[in-house]
Amino acid sequence: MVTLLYFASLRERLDCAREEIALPAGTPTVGGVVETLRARDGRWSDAFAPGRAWRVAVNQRMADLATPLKPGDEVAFFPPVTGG
Amino acid sequence: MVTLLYFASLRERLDCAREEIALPAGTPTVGGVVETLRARDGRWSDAFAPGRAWRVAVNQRMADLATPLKPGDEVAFFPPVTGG
Amino acid sequence: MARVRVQQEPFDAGREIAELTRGRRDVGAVATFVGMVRDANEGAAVSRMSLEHYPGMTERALEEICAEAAGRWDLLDVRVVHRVGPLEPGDAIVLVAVASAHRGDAFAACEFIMDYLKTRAPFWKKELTPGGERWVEARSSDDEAASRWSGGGRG
Amino acid sequence: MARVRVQQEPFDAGREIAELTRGRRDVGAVATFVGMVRDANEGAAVSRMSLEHYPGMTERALEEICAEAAGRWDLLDVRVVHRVGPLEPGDAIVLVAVASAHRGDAFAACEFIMDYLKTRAPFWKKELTPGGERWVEARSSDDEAASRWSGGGRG
Repeated sequence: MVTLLYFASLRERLDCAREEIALPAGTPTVGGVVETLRARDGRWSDAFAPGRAWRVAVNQRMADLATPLKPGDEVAFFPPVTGG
Repeated sequence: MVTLLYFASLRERLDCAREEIALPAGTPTVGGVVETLRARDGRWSDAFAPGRAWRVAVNQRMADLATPLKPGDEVAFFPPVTGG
Repeated sequence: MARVRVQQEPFDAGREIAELTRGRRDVGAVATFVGMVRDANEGAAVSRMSLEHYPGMTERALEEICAEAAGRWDLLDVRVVHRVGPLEPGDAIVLVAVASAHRGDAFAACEFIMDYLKTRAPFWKKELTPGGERWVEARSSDDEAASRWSGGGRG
Repeated sequence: MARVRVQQEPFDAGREIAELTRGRRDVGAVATFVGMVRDANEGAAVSRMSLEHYPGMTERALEEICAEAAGRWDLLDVRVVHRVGPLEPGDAIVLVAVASAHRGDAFAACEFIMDYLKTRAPFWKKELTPGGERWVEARSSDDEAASRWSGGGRG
């Protein structure tokens, strides 16, 4: 299992702040998780459609589709940041 | 007459903070005043020798040798500034 | 070296600067940036704002940005304070203060930290405008500002 | 727009920043620089310092530097405070604070004002070192820093 977190506009659009999902089969990566999310209903496939601007962090560090995952990882999805 | 002011290391070296002198003859400029000062004893000719780093302001604005002078002007000589 | 805080409460810029330099005699320059909420953004009036963040990652990201600045310039100390929660126009959002022996290092590091914070630290702003609430969109100008630094040294 | 002061007394950086932004809702960025007396300079220990200036010209030069900055960048307000008289290591010498809608303008103008102040405002430092009193020599690095701006915009 990995923990998925969603922040800001992405959390509101998906109406989900946090969930646990099974690790994708094979060599699990962020890309595998994104495929799982895209396979869900329209809200989810829209939010993660290719070309959409979102960012991902694994265990609180910026990551990308190729970042490998292991059980217990915290994977966070969020829009481009706007602090400061 | 014009008022000459000296600041910082130049004031100490010349042992003079302020004096009044007659305007140089002809079309008076800062350069004419500097010639007058260079004609004085060694302390003065040293301080204003060619190649010495000094700055001049006329009526509290940065000036140079070509700046024209009129009666009553305030001409200040000082070393390169070191504030901030 | 860096001290990083995320908090709801207002901060006192003068106190942050004073604490950065207290008892020190080797600091020649302190460059400070304070970011504030404006009453207008992207052509709309802004009456309120709220700032969300990713607790844990925020602090880590800010620490890493400060560490990267300390690796690029000669710094004596760094302080970053970022507020979250509800804010109003005129409120201060963020403070970055950098102490160094010389002003070039302090200015460059302060601007670098702000540019990187704007693109790498997980904060998100939501504004209340006459048209309702809206999430602030990231600006490409912020990406460009951050990319200035990728060649190393000043852009 | 600019407010310029030359004084013997210490200043409070937080208060200067607060006064620059009090009641305003259009300020998005305040960049502040504070210069301080270090306990070492040019390889010698410094135990005391005194700052001489040219009363009248000093204020005028600072006002002109601020006006030039306001002509180059979009600024909302500027404050410059410079101390004169006796100072000790750890004391603040100068404060430059710039308020703008956006951080790029605030940072650039603050650094520009400091660079120009260092080469154009009539202040002179005298240090007390173990070898006695000495006038601080102007640095060519300060001339170079100021000359960065002569092409207009950022160097």
